[in-house]
Amino acid sequence: MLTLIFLLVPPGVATCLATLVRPYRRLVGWTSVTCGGVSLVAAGWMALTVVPGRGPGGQSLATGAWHIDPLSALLAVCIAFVALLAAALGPGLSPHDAHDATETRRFHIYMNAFAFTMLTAVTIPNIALMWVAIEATTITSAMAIPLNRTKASVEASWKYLLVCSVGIALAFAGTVLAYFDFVATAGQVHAALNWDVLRTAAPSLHPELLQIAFAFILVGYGTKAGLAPMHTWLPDAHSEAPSPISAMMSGVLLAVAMYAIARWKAVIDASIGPTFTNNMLIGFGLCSVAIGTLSLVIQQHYKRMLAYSSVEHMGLVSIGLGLGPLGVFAAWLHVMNHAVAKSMTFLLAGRILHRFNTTEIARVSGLLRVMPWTGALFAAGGLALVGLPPFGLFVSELLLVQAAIAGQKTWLAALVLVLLLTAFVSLLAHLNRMLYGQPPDGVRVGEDRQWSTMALMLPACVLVALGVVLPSPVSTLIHQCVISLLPR
Amino acid sequence: MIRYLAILAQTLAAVALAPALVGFIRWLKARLQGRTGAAPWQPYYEIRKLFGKEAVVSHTASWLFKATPFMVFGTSVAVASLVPLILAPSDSFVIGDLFAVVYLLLLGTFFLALAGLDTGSPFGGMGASREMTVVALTEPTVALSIVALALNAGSTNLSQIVARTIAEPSMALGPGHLLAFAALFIVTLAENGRLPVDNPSTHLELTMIHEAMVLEYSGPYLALVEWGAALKLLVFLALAANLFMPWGIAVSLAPAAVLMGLVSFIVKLAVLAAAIAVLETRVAKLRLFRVPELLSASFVLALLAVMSTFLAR
Amino acid sequence: MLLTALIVLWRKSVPAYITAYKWQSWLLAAVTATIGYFGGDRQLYWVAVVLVALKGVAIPFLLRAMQRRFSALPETKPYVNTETSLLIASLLVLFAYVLARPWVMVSRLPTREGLPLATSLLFVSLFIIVSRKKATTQVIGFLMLENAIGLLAAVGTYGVPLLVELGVFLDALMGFLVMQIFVYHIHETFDSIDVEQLTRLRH
Amino acid sequence: MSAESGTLVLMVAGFAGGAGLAFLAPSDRGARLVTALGAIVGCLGGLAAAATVIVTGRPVIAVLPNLVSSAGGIVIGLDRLGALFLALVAAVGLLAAIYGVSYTAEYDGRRPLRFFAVMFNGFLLGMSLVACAANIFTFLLAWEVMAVTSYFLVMTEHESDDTRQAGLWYIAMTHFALVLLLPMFLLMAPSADATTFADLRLGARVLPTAARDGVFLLALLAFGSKAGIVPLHVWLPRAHPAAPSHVSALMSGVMIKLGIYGLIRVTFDLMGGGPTWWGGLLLTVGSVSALLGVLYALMEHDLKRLLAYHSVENIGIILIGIGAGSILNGFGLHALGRIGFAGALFHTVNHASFKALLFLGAGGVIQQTHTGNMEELGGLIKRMPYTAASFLVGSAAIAALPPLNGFASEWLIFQSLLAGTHIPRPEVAIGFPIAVGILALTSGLAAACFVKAFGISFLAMPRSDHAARAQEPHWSMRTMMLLLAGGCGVLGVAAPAVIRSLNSIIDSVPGLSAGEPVAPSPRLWLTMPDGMTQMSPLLIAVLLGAIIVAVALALHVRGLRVRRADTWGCGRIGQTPRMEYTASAFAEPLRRIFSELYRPTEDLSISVHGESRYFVRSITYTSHVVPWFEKAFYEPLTRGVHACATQVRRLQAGYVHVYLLYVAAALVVALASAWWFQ
Repeated sequence: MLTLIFLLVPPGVATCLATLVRPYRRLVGWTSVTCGGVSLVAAGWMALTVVPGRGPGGQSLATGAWHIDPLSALLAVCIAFVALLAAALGPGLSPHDAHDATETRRFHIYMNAFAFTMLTAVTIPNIALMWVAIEATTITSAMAIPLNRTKASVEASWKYLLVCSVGIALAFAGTVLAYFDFVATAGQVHAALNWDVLRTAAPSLHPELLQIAFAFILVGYGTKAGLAPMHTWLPDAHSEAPSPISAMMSGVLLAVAMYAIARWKAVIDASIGPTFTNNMLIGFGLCSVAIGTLSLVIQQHYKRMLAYSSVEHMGLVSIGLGLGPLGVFAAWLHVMNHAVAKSMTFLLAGRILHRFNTTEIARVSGLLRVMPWTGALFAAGGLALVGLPPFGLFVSELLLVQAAIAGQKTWLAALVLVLLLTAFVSLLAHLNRMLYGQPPDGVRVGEDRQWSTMALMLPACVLVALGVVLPSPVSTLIHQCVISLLPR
Repeated sequence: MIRYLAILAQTLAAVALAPALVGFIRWLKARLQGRTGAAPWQPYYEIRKLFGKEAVVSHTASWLFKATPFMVFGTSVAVASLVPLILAPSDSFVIGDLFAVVYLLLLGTFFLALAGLDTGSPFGGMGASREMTVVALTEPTVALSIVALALNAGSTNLSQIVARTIAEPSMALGPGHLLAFAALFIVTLAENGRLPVDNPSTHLELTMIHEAMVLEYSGPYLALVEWGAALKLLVFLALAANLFMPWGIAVSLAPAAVLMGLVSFIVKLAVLAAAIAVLETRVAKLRLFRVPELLSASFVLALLAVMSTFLAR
Repeated sequence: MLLTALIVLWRKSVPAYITAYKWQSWLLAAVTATIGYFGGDRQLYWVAVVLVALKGVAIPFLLRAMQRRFSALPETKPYVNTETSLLIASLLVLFAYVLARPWVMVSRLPTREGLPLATSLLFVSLFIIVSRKKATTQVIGFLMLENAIGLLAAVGTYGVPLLVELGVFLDALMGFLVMQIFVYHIHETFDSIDVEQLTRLRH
Repeated sequence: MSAESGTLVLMVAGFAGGAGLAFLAPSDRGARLVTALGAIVGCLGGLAAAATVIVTGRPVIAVLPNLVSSAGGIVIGLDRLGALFLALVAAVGLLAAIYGVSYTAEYDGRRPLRFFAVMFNGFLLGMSLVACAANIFTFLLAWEVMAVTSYFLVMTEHESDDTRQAGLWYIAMTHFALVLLLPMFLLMAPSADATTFADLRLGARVLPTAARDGVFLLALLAFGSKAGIVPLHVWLPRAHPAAPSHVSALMSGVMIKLGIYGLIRVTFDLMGGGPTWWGGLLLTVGSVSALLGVLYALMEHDLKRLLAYHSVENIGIILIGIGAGSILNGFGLHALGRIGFAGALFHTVNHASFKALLFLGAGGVIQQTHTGNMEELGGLIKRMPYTAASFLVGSAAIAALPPLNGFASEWLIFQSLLAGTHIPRPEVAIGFPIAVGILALTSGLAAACFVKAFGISFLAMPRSDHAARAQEPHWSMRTMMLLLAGGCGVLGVAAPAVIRSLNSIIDSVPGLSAGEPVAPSPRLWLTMPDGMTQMSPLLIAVLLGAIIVAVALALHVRGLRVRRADTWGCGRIGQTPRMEYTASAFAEPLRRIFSELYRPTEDLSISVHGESRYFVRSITYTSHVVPWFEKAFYEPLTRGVHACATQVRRLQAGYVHVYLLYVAAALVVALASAWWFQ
């Protein structure tokens, strides 16, 4: 319980502080960072308590309304990590910034609120309240997008808000449907909206109804997770948001939505078996990978490029969730890797944008010379995103393909691999153009803000560690996740 | 030991005979064309005279230019020591086989072409370019002829081939053998710069190949190159003669056999040389870009040779 | 309630939409209260009260305020004309009935006949959002979508627990407020609330 | 820890340490030295490990199960086959690293040398580990480390567009290989958690025929694209010229060989060989690659591009050997098949030596003249005698001239092709003589090409100021070249000894040897199993040497007078480089002869004086040879992908209604499929 307080309270405190202190002071920024740190430690501690695990599902931290199992812990760690990065590298800590005090204040309010809602969403066992929390993430993040109000950013946040709200409303319809089935079968029961209760009751529920409910839920949360063709808000929002917010959205928000889908899948599988949900997930996943990949080919903006790559990766996660135990393992590992890699690249993209003053790929060149460290890290992030070793995404993609082939879905593996190759070539082509060549005129050469560069080394190191070591606590944790999601 | 001495002796004999072979062809050609012509031993005089002169070397040329004549002569002599001439070499002690022969000759040509380029003269470059083109295009024919021979003998070992053909004379008259012989004969003409591929007796800029390469050579160097070239021709003719019609070749070291071998060798060479001379008086030189047609014809012959040998098995 | 949604399709002026929404919300509250009465669930009364307060009074009030602000702006045509809209809406209702038929079988509650109605309301609201051009209209469509789900919850399950319901309300309110803020943003930055203007982000 | 695994640890530590310590080096010069030092230690470790394994035959096995345990962990298993390739990596790596110290001196202060250090040593590490890997994950990890680091090495001189293009082509093709490798390995895996090579060996045994064929085809394409078979070789002529020369030497000399390694490992070790058509396909692919490689090399006038095309050619030759061996094995002619495999492996070793030598030589030239364009070189033999001599040896070796090593291995491959006549099925056997013809044509053209390469670049007069001012490169670079040249000679004359140890490697792979041990061959001769054909490179060398020395002595004893004079220029006084034959002119006859293949685009424009068209003011003639398969394969592919991408772009139209419509449509589809599923 104490861990949970330490996990959830700090972002809340930081939000309140940022709201109350006006005008913005540097202290608020440092408080955000500290709170992020405390949160991360709490999440880590939580993960460690869950890991050693006695019996399937591991040791649960069930206290009152809250229920922590390995999957929650995994996502909490990711969220806290990315939030800490965003706080530490966002505006408000160094004297010269792109944003003024008002904007910085707003950033800190919404950033922390955003983190808070996401952490709540993954730790709360009540499906309806989880829905509430996820809807709240939409609101908080939408508010954070137009920090400096341009036509593009307002447009992006409107689209985001509208598409996601509609989507998430559909998810709620699905939730209500499933609950309706539950009530129809079992009558009013205490805590009927909790995962465990639903899962236990699932076998007695009506399959045809649950299928419809899952269709609603998949489309609904899928909108939020950026699955194609509901992904349309994603490139707009991610490219227009301030980079730390893009990092959080792309890195973990999408994963939170996938979390919701995975939870529901576990419930519905208990009733009707996994075939239906698997096929649906693979279908939407494949569609996302295809659309994400092909959108990368002639992309002209690097932040949009990263956003489409998120679509592609969420597609992979979705496919993984539809491929049985090994696939689910790969999917969560992929979520983790993607969170680290994508947040790192988005933060770096922010630095590039700051220096080059453009989001167009064609107008960025000689990055490795202009900002050697940023450039090298961006290259590392890009290579990680296309699934090259020694970075973690290589392992998860390898396992994904392995799962497909082991599951007698060689065609799927072939299709995914062809698409991955296309994504690889197009992303590398863009990266190639940005990293090398002569810097454009009028761009200052030389790295600045050394400490934040060093801070960005951290995710790179984490990625390498996940790629060549994959520490056993991590793999055990993910393993526990898989077990907790499998039919009992 | 005596076998090695015998091989040494026959190699030396071949080296000694080579200029005469060239002289003989020239003489016969002259006769066929109604000229008196120089005596067949005229090349010996030329070589002797060249050895006596000083060598003129271009300022542009490097050490490679000076090393090449030795390389050319050396490879020719080495090849002569590998092939059966008067007597078939022992089958227990063989340094190299047919492939070694072909590639040793290629080594000589390689250096000669480089020397052609070394002086910076446009003629040298032209000759080198053309020579390498022709050589490259003859390689497959040579190789396929080897296959045709090896198919019968089951080996690319020269003495094995000779031994097999002697043992089974009917084979020598088989279509495969004859076709391979024809192919190899065309290759002989091409590799040695004879008509219709190259005219050894003119120095016309636009047509010459071998002569253009060696244009800058003089004195002893030229002597070595010419002698090496003559020896190469002899080796080719000897191969054509002994691999396809080995009769008369000495298989033991008995004096009578050796004598018989020598006589038959000279006769066979003379016949082939006469054939070349007749041919050279009858045909005109081909345009350079018609040469590949001739060479591809020879390739087809060699391929047919292999096919028919296959079918005949 | 379905009728109110169809009214939106039929009418063209924003004030009419707002009125339709207000009626719809009152109706929803009434339905909830009725179910509470028959089901004997006290909680649902509270829910009904909150519904009336929030959706029946507060939100229409805010909408009207917004509408007054933008009333000077020219009216724009929807993507689909009225006749076709109604036709499509009837098709959607049909689809909803087909889809919801098995659910009716499942349920043992007396309110089960309301299920297809709720579903068709859901689809029609979706259609409203898709086919209208103004940001305000889209907001109203979204609010109707929420009403539809609320109805679904009420008739299907006798309402979800109060805590959850409150959370949902809060969220809806927040969502609405944020959307309203953005409508103002859009108005400021684009001098229009026609969402057709919002097409600079593509590809 | 045994001594063997100790050497492997030393290897890894050397490479990693060199890269890491480069960051601590106070100056760029120091960084270069530290890098090389680490690489040297690593390579020596690798050589020691490889030598131990080859001599004792005991594989070195090391398992680190805790690293990425879910993907099977890191499993190292160095057997004889791997050791051969590890030895190649380490040997060429050693020389290239030392060479690199001086070669990269010009990067001081201009390029991030420490980054380069990490990539260079990482490249060596990746290549070494490919040869040591013994499970899927380790192999792919090492494989990709090798690919990524080499991509960055290729991009070192990134200012030119060509280099960036090259880098992209390279990394795209290399990823293409990875994409095929994944399913290839996974198809063989008996279960998801059994991924060591030993498991795969078992898994491949029970695989259905179609799957085995699939695995083979995937292996051929994947490893072939790394090795550079036609038409997957497109990256080679781009990437090799772009990379710094010692890196090109490593890439061309060693890295592409790891493609061969992978092919042998998978096809003959893990799957234990296959039906006749596998060998037939290898033979065909090899023949085509060899011939097209050399033909396109002839048309290249950039030294390094020319060498790159020759890599394609030599990979083809190696595949011819493997294919012949495979077919012969399939007909039970194991003793003859072994000749093919031995020839292929030997040619692999040889190509590593002479191609590394040639690239290092080209590097010396480029460092001095700042151009690889042969039309601007010339006369270097006088300015850079050692480089020229080494390059000459390399040229002769790659042209398969006796007594150098290229000849020895090609001799074996020729013999294995001739052995095809023993095959009872004529329709199979007939392929062998055709391959003989192609191989012979290839080596003839290779000789022509290297006459051009050496003759135009090093002989005659300099064609540019750069070439005229060239100096001999630093002694460390020269020494490396001379060592490699010596290596070419030694490998040539000691061929029989090399074959003996290669035979032990073949024996260790049942798919190659078919379990039949071979009778020890004589020390001086390369022989065929029937003992009827034999060839001794050493004796040929001795014979040739003796004759040349004798003649030279005789001539000098008689007294050889040499006078220097100008080259004869048809009476024109004063020779200029413009009179020299050019590389294009040299290759012109062959370009005409093979014009059907090259399909050159020609452009002739003549401007004449106004008075009469017979008075020509200037003539401009340009001609380009663009490989046709680039047009035939790659252009339609990229165009297709672009067309798809353009369609997909339309999805993101910008209208929020449309987006909402997508959501609605997705919902309808999902509901419909839920319904359908019932």
